[in-house]
Order: sequence, then structure tokens, then C-alpha cells
Amino acid sequence: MNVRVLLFASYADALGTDSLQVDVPAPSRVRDLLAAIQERASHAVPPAPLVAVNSEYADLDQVLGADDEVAIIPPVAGG
Amino acid sequence: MNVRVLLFASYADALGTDSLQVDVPAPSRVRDLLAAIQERASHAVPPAPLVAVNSEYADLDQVLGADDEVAIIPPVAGG
Amino acid sequence: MRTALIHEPIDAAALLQEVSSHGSGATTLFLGTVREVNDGRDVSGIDYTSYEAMAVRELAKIATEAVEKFGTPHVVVEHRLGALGLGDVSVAIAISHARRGPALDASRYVIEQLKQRVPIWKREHYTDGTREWVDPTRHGVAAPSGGAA
Amino acid sequence: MRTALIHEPIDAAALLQEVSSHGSGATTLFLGTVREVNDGRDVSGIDYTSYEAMAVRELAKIATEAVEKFGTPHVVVEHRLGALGLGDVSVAIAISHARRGPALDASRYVIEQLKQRVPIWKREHYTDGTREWVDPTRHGVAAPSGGAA
Repeated sequence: MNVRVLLFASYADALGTDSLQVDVPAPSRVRDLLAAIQERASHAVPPAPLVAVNSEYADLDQVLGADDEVAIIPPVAGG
Repeated sequence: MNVRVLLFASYADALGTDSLQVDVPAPSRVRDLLAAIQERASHAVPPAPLVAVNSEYADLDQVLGADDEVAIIPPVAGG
Repeated sequence: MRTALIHEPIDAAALLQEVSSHGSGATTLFLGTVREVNDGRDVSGIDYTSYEAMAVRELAKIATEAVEKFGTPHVVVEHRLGALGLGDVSVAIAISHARRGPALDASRYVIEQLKQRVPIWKREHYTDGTREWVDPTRHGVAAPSGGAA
Repeated sequence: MRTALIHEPIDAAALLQEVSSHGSGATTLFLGTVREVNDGRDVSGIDYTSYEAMAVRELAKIATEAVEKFGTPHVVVEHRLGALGLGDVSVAIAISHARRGPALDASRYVIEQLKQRVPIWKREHYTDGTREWVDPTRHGVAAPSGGAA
């Protein structure tokens, strides 16, 4: 299945885009998606970044569906 | 010697005045002055209130001079 | 650093302006205001009185302590005296600092010390026409005390 | 309670007005501002960007937690996004409460949670023409982090 991945700030700069379509087997977990991204862009994104699925923080074991929007969250720096 | 005593808030109301002249022997300490005030107005002022001498908090053993201005400080309630 | 007892309304926006600095990353403002209920009684207003000569000195001492303890000169405190109505600001503490931790700590330090040390008294007026001097020492530690803040 | 991401300057006086209440004895305002030096480098400005759909939800969650934890509905938080200059306010947290303790605690709770959880990023511009994304996790706990607050 094709999962839409949002990138922000330093991660978007490093990958040169603010979104990716990543093909992963169904079902996949967040950690599987991160491994696929690491293959495509090693060193641009750390192995275990903060991740949100559909605008909520998610853990690495969360199972993904094809319609999920996954965001890779660089260290936040608001305020 | 004659010491000038300032009264505020509930203490001024209780004694019906915002200042007193109190005669105490020289030398006297703050506690002696308070005892003299207790004689004149028992129950209006507690036996060991906060006291300031010349606008600084003072303890009961501080020795008073004739020119000192002594303030009896009711429980403060600023803010 | 500046401290004052004033007899006019407090201008909180002016205090924020006064402590602003390009070296600051955090600004805190604390306002004490007259609230409508204290100890279950309906308050209509508060008269603030003071031993002004001493209160001026004690306020300045507290601000100086905050400047030294937290390492910022940007500390401004104003306390209002006189007859205040519901919602009126009785005290304002504006502080700015490079970092948020000390700015927040300094704000709390100043209001706690002010409430313990500065010779200011308040007489609450109640909607039933009575009035009474507020005595925070009559209450237990856990109970809310004082008509403002 | 109200939270917002905004792209215009923050009006701190309006936030104070918004949380004012005759039931409140204490009001706190926290402002984060862009400061001129961070980690020893001269800052000329900061661009704030965000994952807005998520940041809006996370900000609202934090404010709701503060409302429940500290027992006051008078919590208003605004975070600004876009290009900010020195001294500009990036975040404002206004809270009022019957008593000062919870008002002060709630203010600290909201800024600490915001800094940990809300997906907002800042790119600092330096006077030497370079610019860099701020990463608070690169620093030790004891070091000042972030260009604002």
C-alpha cells in the first residue's frame, strides 16, 4: 500500500521535499515505514524520530492503513 | 523617654488613633514598649506583633532610642 | 528595576513595555485583582492602605533580591493603594529574562515575598454593607486567603 | 478556554482582557519573545513553521489539561507563525484564577508542555547571513535552549 508521509523543517530540507509517497506491504507498522524511509534517505531522518499518525503522536508499533497520513516530527522548538 | 508609635489598619481602629506617644525608661527594648502598650490597650494589640523601627522590621530585643519611630504592624495583606 | 506604590490605576501594558529587552526570551506578568467572593462573602470593593515609608523600602528590597537571585535587571513592581473596585488591579509584577525558568521563578518569588513582608493592609467592603480588615493569619495554610490573588 | 495559531502580531493586552473575570484574584501572562543572542550567535530573526493541523489539536489538548488540572476555564494561548523580528512575541499564555498558586502553576504547565509537544519549528537567522533550524535536543539539560523563552 501507498502511505503519504509529511516532512517538516530540517527533515523536509534534508530530503528536499515536504511529502513522500512510500510503498509498504499491508499491514505495516510505523517502524516498517520508518525502515523504508531509512532505505531511501539514510542519515536525513534519524532511525526513531517522533511520528504522528493522523495528527496524533503514535508509537512505533501502531499499525498503518492506506489512508493514514504519517508525519515525521523533527525535535519541536515552539515558544 | 517618649517614643512615637505608629498604628495601622485594625490596630489603629482598635485604639482609635494612628499614633501614640509612649513613655518608657531609657534604655528600653521593643518588648518593654510593647508591654507598656499592652497596659494601655490590652486586647487591642496582640502581645507579640510584628514591629518595625524606623521602617525596618525589628526583633523584640532591639534597643530603642528617643528619636526612633516604632510601627506596630498588623498581619500584612498586600497583593 | 523599579518599584512603586501608586494611587492611580496600574497600566499593565506599560509595565510589559518597560521590561522588554532584546536580550529577553521570556516575559512574565503577574496581576493581583479584586475578586467578588472571599471566604464565601460577596465583596464589593477593597480599600488598600499602607505604611508607605516602609512599604516603599520593603518593595524595593524584594525587587533587589529578585534581581540578584535570578540575574535579570528587568523587574518592575507596582502596588496600588486606595479604593479599588471589582476586577481592579491591585498589584502588577513584570519581569523579563533571557530564559523562561528564572522569569517564572522570579515572578513567584516577588509575589510571595510581597504578601509576607510589605506593610499593606486591605479592608474589604461587602455587598451587605459591612466591611472588615483582612487577616491572612486567621486562616489555615490550605485555605485561600486575601481578597486579591 | 481558547487556543490559536496566528500569523499576525499577538495582542497581549487583548488576551489579558479575555481572561479577566470578577471571580479571579490572580492573572498571569507569559510571553515568549525573540532574543538577540542564542548559543552565543547573534540572531536577527526567526521563522516559525508548524504542522498546523496537528499543532492546533495539541495546543487545545494542553489547554484542556490545564483547565482540568488547575480548575479554571480562563486559559488563552496564542502562538504566532511566520517571520518574526527581535523582540517580537512568539507565544502568549494568559490565565486567570481565583488564587495565585494555581494561576502561576498553570502558566508554567502550559509553556513546558507546549515546548515538548506542539509541532512547531524555528529557523534562526543570524547577523552573519546564515540560518539554522533550532534543535533543543542537541543541548544538555542545563544549557539554555531555543531562541525564544
